[in-house]
Amino acid sequence: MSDEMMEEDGVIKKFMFVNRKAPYGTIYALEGLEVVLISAAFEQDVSLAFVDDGVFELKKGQDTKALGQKNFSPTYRALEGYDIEKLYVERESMEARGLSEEDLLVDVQVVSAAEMADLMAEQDVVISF
Amino acid sequence: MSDEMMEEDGVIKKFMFVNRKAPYGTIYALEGLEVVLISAAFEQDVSLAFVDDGVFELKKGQDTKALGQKNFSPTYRALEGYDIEKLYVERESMEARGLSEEDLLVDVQVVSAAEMADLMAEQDVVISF
Amino acid sequence: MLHIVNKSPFERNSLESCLRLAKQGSAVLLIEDGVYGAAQGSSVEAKVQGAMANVKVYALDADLQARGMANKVLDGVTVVDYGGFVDLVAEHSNLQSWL
Amino acid sequence: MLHIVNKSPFERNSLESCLRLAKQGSAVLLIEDGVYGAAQGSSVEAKVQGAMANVKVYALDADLQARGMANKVLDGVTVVDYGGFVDLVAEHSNLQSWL
Amino acid sequence: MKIGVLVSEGPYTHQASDTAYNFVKAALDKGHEIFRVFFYHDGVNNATRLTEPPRDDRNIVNRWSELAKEHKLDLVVCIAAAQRRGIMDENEAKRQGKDAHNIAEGFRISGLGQLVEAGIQCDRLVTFGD
Amino acid sequence: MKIGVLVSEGPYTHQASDTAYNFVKAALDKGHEIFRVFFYHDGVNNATRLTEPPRDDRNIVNRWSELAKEHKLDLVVCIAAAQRRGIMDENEAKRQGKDAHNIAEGFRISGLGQLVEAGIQCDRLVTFGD
Repeated sequence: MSDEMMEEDGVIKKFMFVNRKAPYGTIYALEGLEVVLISAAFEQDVSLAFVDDGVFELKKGQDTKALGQKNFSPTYRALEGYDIEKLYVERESMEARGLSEEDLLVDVQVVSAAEMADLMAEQDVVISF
Repeated sequence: MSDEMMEEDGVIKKFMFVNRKAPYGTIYALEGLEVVLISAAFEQDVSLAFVDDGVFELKKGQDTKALGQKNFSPTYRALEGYDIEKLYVERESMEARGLSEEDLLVDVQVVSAAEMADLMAEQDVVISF
Repeated sequence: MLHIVNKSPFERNSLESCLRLAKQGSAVLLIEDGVYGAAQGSSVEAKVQGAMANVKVYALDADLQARGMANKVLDGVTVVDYGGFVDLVAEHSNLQSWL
Repeated sequence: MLHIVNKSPFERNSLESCLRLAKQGSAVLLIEDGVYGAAQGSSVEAKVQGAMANVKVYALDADLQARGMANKVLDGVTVVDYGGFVDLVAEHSNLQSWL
Repeated sequence: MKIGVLVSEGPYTHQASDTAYNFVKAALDKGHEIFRVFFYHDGVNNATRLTEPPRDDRNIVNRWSELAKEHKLDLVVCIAAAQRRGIMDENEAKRQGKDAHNIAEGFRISGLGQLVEAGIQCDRLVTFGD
Repeated sequence: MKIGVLVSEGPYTHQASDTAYNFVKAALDKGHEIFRVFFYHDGVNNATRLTEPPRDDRNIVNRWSELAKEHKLDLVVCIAAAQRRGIMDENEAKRQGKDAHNIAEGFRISGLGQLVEAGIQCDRLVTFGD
């Protein structure tokens, strides 16, 4: 890592991590979250977007005992402790999946597709999982 | 391999290889074809189904020079030499992709979804790529 | 015939293709991300419910639970564990995974 | 903004999601299996043509040629080589790959 | 009943190997015979002994090795797919002039014919993939 | 312009690594700087020297190694993703008690911070995946 470099530069960029995959079926949601956690150390302007099946990452009540995988969903609730507080969920994706805000395990901002489009367009760096 | 075992048993099963993926974007079409070629040595009752994006495997005029991958589409024309002659294309999949029989590089039987469903249901072994 | 679908119907076309090509009387087992196809209130609910007139639909419990979807399963979908998965494979004379 | 789509619109939802979330005036580059979205006469033609009122659509030549689709490209889609891909990345101040 | 299994994706990235493992265990519990587990496509990546997952995660490779030992399972890795992806046993490494090999205990490398044979010999062949 | 590249899939199975390679070559041809190529998820599998593809096929790993040598590219493999999937260099192998390593020439293993840093330092970060 390069704390010195960052201090020298003092660059703060808008990073958006776009989550479009369901958890457990593939590793992208989990390994994506690992990038998010690391990014916290770099003091950038970080936001997370949950679009399409990415909304399922935030579903309450995940229980992976019978699956034999680790339940990583509590980590989303821990993001606040890393000063990562901008979590956006696209309403259209959520509703198409039969979910509502009460189904989600963490406080998020539910935004329309048009608002999400605006948020994406104003980023410097978008990384999609 | 086990030629002896096969002769002992004399089993002839109906094998169907279901191709549902476009070529080059992923390796499944190519590695699927390798299974098909091997299966010829076992003297089974082999057929190939092309459904969904698998239809694109048979598109005429593939030219992979700029891509830097090997063009494996001529192999479909060589299947006859391996006594693999049952190639079925689902009409609905073909038409949804804007293709017609003239777009295909090898002679196939174009069948309806209902006919394809019948063909699948009468197989002993279905392997999907 | 047993059809196995492991992909989310919102992301991929495999459930749709399976339902198009599954004959009347066959069984469809939803596993992995495929279990989202068994959820109530989604945009594919009507399609899945329509299909249940022709095919029997099952969903794998471990995958439903992992995804927090166990209490959202459509009426008429039979939930099975891994042992039930094995039984379905044994009971049907042939099967197909919709990869 | 440059949006990059690499999946077949018949298999996955990524082109659809991209078009839903791409702002007016942005560019959409189709690569790999994504180039099938640029084809004439398909079931997604109308959707792509409709989108071209709002966004500029590009397709990668090497991928079109490999798939035998180079002579089936919709009017209005701009075909680019890898150098053109690089130029698109450089010309837009930000970009997103729809994985 | 005699069951064959085809695993088409590598460990961790897709759930295929997990589901296959849980299926095989359940089938053995019910007294079925697992004729063979064949690893094809990226599935060959289940057969490397060099993985070191986080301590609080399952070890997919070791789990297969242990199940194979316990139940004398035949875990077969496709040679052509393995060469493309860098899975080598000692013989293959020698033959290809490689300075290392990485195959895990309980796996063997063989030809694609072993998959077709499983289709012929088994009552059922179940595929787990992407 | 300073460009970073993220490769999220392994060689051969998905086209991601091919497209990334062709993109990087074209960017270099146009005089851009490739700040770093970061390999994450199954992308770490691009970094094994044990692959042996068919003779009439491209060698994806060697191609990256050669390009790195020619242009002094920084090819970075994520350590956590590499451990999960069995990509090891000599140090890591020693540290993990493994009896072999498999990393190819021109690749180095490092942390995820290198990806975030690329996002900060580069004018553009382009992802190639599934």
